[in-house]
Amino acid sequence: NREPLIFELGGKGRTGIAIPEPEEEVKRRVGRVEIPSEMRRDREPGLPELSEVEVVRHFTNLSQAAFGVDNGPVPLGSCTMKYNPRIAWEIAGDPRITNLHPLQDERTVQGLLEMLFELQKWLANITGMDTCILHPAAGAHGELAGVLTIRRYHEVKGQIDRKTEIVIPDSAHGTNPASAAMAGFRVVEVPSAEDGNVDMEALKSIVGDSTAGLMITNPSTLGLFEEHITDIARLLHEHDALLYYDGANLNGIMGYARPGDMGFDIAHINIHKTFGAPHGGGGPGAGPVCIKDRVVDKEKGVRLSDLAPGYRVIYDEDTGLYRVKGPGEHSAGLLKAFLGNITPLIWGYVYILSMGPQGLRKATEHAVLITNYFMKLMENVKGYTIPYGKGRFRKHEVVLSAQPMAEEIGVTAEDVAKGLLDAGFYAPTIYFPLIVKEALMVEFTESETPENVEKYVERLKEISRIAYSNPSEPKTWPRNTSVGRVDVVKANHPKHVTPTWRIHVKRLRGEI
Amino acid sequence: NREPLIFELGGKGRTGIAIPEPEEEVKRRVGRVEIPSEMRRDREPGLPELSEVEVVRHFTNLSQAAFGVDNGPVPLGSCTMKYNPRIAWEIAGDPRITNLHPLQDERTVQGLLEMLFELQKWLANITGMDTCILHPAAGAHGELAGVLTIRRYHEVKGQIDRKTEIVIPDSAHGTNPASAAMAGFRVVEVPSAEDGNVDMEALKSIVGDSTAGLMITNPSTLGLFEEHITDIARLLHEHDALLYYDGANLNGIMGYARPGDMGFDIAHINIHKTFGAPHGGGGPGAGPVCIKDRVVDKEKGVRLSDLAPGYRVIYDEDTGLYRVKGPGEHSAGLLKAFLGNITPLIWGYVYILSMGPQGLRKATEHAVLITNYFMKLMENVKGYTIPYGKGRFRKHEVVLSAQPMAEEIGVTAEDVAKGLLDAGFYAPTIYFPLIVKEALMVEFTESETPENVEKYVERLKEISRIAYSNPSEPKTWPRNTSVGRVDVVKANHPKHVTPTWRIHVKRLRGEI
Amino acid sequence: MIETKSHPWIPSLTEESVKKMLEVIGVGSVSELFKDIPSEILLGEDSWNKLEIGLGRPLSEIEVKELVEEKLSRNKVFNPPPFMGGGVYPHYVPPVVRYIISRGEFLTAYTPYQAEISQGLMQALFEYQSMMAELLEMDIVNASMYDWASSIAEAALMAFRVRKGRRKILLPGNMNPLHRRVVETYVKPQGLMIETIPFDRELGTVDAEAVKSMVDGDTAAVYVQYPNFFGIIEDNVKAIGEIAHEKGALFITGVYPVALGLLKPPGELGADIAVGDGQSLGLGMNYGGPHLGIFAVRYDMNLVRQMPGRIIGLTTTIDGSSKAFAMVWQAREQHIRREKATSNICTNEALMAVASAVYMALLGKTGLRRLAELVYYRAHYASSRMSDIGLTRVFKGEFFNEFPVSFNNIGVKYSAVHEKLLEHGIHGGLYIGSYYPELGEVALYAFTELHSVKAIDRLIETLKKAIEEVRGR
Amino acid sequence: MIETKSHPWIPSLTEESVKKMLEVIGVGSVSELFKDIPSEILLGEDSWNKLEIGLGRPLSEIEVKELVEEKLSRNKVFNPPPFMGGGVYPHYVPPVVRYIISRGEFLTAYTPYQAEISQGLMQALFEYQSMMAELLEMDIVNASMYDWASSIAEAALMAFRVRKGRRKILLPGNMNPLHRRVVETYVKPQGLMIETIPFDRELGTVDAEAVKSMVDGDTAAVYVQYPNFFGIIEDNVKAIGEIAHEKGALFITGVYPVALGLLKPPGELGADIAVGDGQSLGLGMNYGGPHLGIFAVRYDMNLVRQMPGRIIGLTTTIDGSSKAFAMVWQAREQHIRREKATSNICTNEALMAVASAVYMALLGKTGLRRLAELVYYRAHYASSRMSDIGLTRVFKGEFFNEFPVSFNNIGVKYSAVHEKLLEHGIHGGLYIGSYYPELGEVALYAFTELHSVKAIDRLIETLKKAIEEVRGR
Repeated sequence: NREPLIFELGGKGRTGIAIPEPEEEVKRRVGRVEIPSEMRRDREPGLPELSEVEVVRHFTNLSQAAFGVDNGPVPLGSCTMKYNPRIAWEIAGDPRITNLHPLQDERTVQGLLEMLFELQKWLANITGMDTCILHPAAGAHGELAGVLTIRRYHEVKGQIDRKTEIVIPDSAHGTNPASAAMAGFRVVEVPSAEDGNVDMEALKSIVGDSTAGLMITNPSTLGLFEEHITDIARLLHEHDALLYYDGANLNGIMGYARPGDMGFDIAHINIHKTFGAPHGGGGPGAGPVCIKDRVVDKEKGVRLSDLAPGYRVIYDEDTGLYRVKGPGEHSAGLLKAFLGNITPLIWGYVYILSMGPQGLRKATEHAVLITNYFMKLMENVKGYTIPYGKGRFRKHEVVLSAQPMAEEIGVTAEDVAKGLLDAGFYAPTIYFPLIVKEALMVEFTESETPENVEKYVERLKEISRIAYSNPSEPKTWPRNTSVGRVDVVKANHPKHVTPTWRIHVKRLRGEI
Repeated sequence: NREPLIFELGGKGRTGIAIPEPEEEVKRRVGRVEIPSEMRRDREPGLPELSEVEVVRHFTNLSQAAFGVDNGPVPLGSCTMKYNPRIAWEIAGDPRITNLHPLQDERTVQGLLEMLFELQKWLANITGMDTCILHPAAGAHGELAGVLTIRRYHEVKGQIDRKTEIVIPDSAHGTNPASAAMAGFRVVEVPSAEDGNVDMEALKSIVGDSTAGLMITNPSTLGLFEEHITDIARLLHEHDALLYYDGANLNGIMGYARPGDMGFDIAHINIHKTFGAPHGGGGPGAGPVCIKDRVVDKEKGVRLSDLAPGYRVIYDEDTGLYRVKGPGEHSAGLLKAFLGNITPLIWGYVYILSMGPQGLRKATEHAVLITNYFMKLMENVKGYTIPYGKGRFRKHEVVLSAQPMAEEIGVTAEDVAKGLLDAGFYAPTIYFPLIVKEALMVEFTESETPENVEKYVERLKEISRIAYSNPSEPKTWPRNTSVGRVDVVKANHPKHVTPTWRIHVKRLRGEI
Repeated sequence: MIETKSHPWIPSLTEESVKKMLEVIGVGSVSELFKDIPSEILLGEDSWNKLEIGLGRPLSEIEVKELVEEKLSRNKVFNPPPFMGGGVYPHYVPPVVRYIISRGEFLTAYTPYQAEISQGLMQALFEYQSMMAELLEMDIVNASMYDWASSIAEAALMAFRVRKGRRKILLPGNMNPLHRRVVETYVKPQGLMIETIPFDRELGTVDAEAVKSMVDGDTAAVYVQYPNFFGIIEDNVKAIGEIAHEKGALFITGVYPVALGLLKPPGELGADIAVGDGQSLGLGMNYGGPHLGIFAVRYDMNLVRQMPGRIIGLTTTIDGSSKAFAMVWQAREQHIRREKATSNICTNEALMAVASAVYMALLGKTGLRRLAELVYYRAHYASSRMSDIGLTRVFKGEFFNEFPVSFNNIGVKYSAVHEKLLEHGIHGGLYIGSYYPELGEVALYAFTELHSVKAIDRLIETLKKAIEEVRGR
Repeated sequence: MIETKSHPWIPSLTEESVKKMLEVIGVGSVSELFKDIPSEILLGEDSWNKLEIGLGRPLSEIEVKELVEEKLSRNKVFNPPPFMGGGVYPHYVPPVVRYIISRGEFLTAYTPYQAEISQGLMQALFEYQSMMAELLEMDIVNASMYDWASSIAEAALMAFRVRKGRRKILLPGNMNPLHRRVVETYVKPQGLMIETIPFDRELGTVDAEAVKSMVDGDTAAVYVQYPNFFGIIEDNVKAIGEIAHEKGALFITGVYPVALGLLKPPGELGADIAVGDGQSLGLGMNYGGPHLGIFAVRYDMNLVRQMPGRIIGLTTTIDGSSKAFAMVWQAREQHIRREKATSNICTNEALMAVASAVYMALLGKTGLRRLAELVYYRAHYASSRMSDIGLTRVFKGEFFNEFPVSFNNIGVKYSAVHEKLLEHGIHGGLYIGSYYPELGEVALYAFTELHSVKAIDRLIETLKKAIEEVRGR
């Protein structure tokens, strides 16, 4: 990594943008800047000083040491790293979206509100739900919205003191238990069976009076469709518990099955996964939440969707205007200040508009097709196994295990990952789900070409060959990346940990 | 270079853009496509078949194996590789410019025409000329416009049969003689003196009755201001010959001296050099031509600017509208179909608007300052000399010679260039101007930082040290680029030369 | 209508590819791969295709552009931009910022779980953290939260973890009311309480005396926003922090970062946690999102261990040959700690953090002060011009770029004035009577570097005219 | 107003840097570096600063944007786009194209004189040459000329060099008249002649019989454009080429490349040189430029040696370890051959060539045909709809996407119709009466994939209304 830190660049007195001086007439009228002395900043912030060209060069060079879908396959399991169509980039970046103030008069943003209104409707149809709310900024944020809705459900029904537990499969994303906890629930884990489904016996023994709800993704993180899903829904509903759908894996069934039809009450969607919005190196995302129109309190006319947090875009028949409606009296409230993360939502809008139902279904088919193609090619490759769900087809992803390699010769999933980097691939998600040892969780999505899948398989085979002939070599990987293997232990060591340049300087000065 | 050729990518049946089917109602009304059989294409063109993501990846990867000002210093002499401000990129890319048809009603493009009208005026003031024409698409195109104007001058004056020669210094850009020849003139070369000025004695002996004009750049390609320029102008005008200014080096004097004031009759300007438009890997450029308001035929009211080719943007006082005026009866005609290369012209407009006269003068000062700083640091470095103009300051550029290294140890200017590539610099212009052996022509421009100049000097010194200690090593350079040294001889060998994939395939098939 | 025999976004959607893959897998058709979906929930192609999803058919880019263009034409971009803030400000976004975050290597990357192939992204995020730390003079900044509001909420939850057992947090009455609602949403399920600190009705600042009486041993944290919702520069921030600390409560400050060009940073005012929104640092307003939640803490492991969000750290390669970046303190995060994590946050606003890093790099050491001064001058010019036409500020406290203007004394409804302004193509300030009914007809006007003198003069003239028109009715 | 103590585009414009550099150079001030400029032509700072250059002062980006925004607002982007061609067509430009050519590595690069550090750019240009060669079925394509018109002009000059001694070139009367003017400009100074081939007044096609009678031993080349300026598909291109070849003249064809989705490529029609404009392949109309001059020849060294422009070739590294790209046949070019060069061209339209390469890659093997068919259908639909309202085509020849419409028989001035259309927000076709007075009130209407059925229907209705309104006067 040859690019210096930005603090090491530039020169005294330089600037990257010319901020104009206040006009003479303004200065004359206003006089001096009057800041209460105890609040006046008395030294400039310690920012670097660079000209515009230096800033452009620096970040251009940094970008070249990053890797996205634009650079090659990024088959991160459960992350659904699709191609991000540039048509959506163009539209989402239009000044007629980016330059709108969230509080400006609704009559002046009718085009945008119409798009969002339509998106709400389309997502409801895609998920088989009744109402969608675009508010949450990410999948986990959507989960929080969902479990808060579950909480409100039991509150409105006066049973929250009793309904204290959320059940979550052991194969779940880490955000599920974390979200449940943020909503004040206790988390109860249910194990997976060998066929990849939830262990129904275990579930039956867990679900009871204190069960507030269950969070599950379907297909699971193993890429397997939960075959008992309707039974699970029935079981939960029998105990007046709600069923929450983690939409991270929607790309495996879209157009073939809908959470609403499976019996789910609430579902979140990752626009930045299933609907082609870019991940941006970790965000912004958008995690709309879709809800069944279930009656909660008949007398007061409260429905489940009334309980969800956030804003709704509604159409006012009287005025013919779209409007933004804030959370009502039964709502869980707000999860962020404004309507939602508009940019990714518009990407999603453009994606769905472009694909139509036919295209979305094709996307699912090809995501599934390519996954099973990959799985087939990886059958019986030395060093790897494909645990759970033997004989079953996968949906959007498949989890390999490098356990044989790890146990036999000490070459781990991480080593395999590094070996993939050297071949110009991003590595799979590793060590997840937790129920698979030395997991390599692979999701190509419909954006990947069969020939890249084949090359990926070839590389996995090559890694295995190299590993078995020289088990120490994989420990020297990666070699072709901008830096060699990173010292993560040092990065976290109390004596070395350096989360900012400020800390770096303080360490150099012996102040820490 | 690991990126395959695009013909090696993709798969049968793929497409990167969905072209809609004609609507049913349209097909019904129109019937079948009727192409005269002798004109109907009967096989699809041999284009590759790629999905959108593959196209994006391919060209993203290719771009990473290219190098522009955004990546680091590109100190190509006479090329004036400035930083290209992104504010101009944003404005020039606005749909309200890119989506305009050149023949659409003038009343619907008044904003653009006003900008171009202002640009004409500003460029006239910058060069000290009376009229500017934005028509030419590049510097060489501007030269052609200029020499065609000289031709028209002598035609109108009825002396073209006699005025057959254009005089050009031996340090001139290759485009000068080539442009003169395209305008039907014979080229006569005048040598440079040791001080870098034109050899005045030689010039006096050359200029005569048959001299139609003289083309010269000032500062010269040696970066030296032509001190006798007013004498030269007088000499030429005495022989009714016109003086043409090659604007490639305007960045060395802008704000300090103007071609018009020096006695030039015609000047071209490189917007993509002096005024911050990007080079785009070799274009588009824009090469406006500015002309003195010199009377050619008093009776007919013909002025020099009437003779120049191309369109003019004029302001019509009566209607208050800007209009595009085609070439008049005395004009040399058109050099391309439409007004000019609008995109780079708009970059130039934004650059000048942003800088104002103060900023332009500062740009020149710093281009000159950094050149002389560099020259000073390169004084007495073993292996290099700084020929011509001893003791004189340079303007925008300086020419070094690697002649000592070449003669003493066989390490050439080209080897030095390759050694610079390895250190993350673009190389200087080499083997030019022709009057300097083993020339290294360096122009940093005001966009470069002093510390990069210092690093560049360090690298030049290091190259010299390595060369003298191991003269064979430089022949192995470059090593850090995407490929090693390219086989240019093979590239041009009749048995190997492969200008297209089509020829490649034919060679493989033995058809060539 | 476009065919679906092949599609630009699905490379394997060709006859040849499908055939090959099906053969290798050993099935006759794609539908076999879905046979484990119980038939009662399996959707038929026809019923799916009939659903109202998009236009019910695939569209070409050309059709999409045409359709969307019509919608975009119904959004109005005001020029000058709305004279409106309330937590979101129309600032200038340099094209360099847009350019850099459009580069595919950043745009299409995932969270940098594989460090070696993501060094450029990690360095950019590290530089965001570091430059933001300098602005705030705080030691540690995470790689972003969703927005300012959720940053406060997470800060509150964090305070309850750090000060385990305490059950109360104090929020000022002059903080952004939308932020307040978000904090409520996050805090309530934990069974925790919020108390409101009153503000001085004359000055508009937090009532420091009230804070003194309210902070006690059950108080986990005290929050102050500066400039506050009324644009007033709270002048007793440090004092309030000291009161909080005396009782063992954490001190959380929220800032509009542009103001830090003139105002003391949280680090100098004793903040344990600093939050804010990076929207003003190089992001568009984006109709409210994506924005950028700033979250910073002092370097105190008791705080760090409870901090939410991703953090990139500087380290070296294992062989020590090069500097390198890695995620640090991951054990706090949900993918490791699950229900015991410090937050459920995973996807954050990384690309916005990069944007803001580019912006801060462009501004440099002196740019922020220059920007803040310009904004200050423009707002004060506007305030002065407003008083020329009889419009007065509601509070006497010194303000930065934003202030509530009273229409009470001139006897018009603000909504009527707003209407007239709109007719003249101007979007005025934010009516805040709905948040503070006691203030009456009051609108919060905000100014930035994008409001030129000419624009402000036009606003004043138009306001004058609008008021006359309203009165004339 | 911005200060000039430092400037974002001049990094060394700081007190510190200036001082250091002056010291090293050994001068007291910058002005000493200009002392060799004779005083009578040396400009004083004050007189320079007083010149009308920009606004006479440096502006910040914010001011520039505000100022330019006002101007841009006075340009009208028609939606649907103008129904107008004449050599420039409103085609769809995929955002992918714009994205790729905005990447700084391409955008800010120079001509790739240093091969090893420019391989990506050279490969992109090689791929442009190669894909264009496939479209044209010609062997060699250069890395671009300025535009179609200058490509013909250079082709003419080349033909005179190849057929040294011949002094005449034949141009058809139905070629683009602007192209014709450019050829004249280039050819005349060489003392060479142009003769005009008449066209069939009924069909609109070149009169092949006339060609036969005009080509002789003094003819260096014959040029044919297809579709021609009237949009007519010349059906005797091959025959004309044969006539030319019989007399030893070169055959030059000009094409609108989109039409090659349906029409035979120049390579199949016997062209020695093929020219055209790449504007329709992924470039904006850009108010006439930058466009992309296509220039291709057969693989015949007698042609290649006289060919203008830069050419990138595929080769290997010296050690043979990798494929590589290099400029080939540079000895033809001005920087080597100077006044004996095949052309003075240096800077060409490289970035536009890259854009067009991206576009062709997106289209792929079948895309061009699909596009051409769509365009064909839309234009023929429009033609049919026009005849419904009494507007007829001028020529009977089969057309592709463009056709002259006669307003003679309905007795209105086209300018009046145009005016009415404009009032209704529609930009109609190009009045060509000024080029061909004998045709009378005739406008050339063109259609592309951007003219939807809805848009065409709207055009027809508006035309109808406009004609009625004009007649009603």
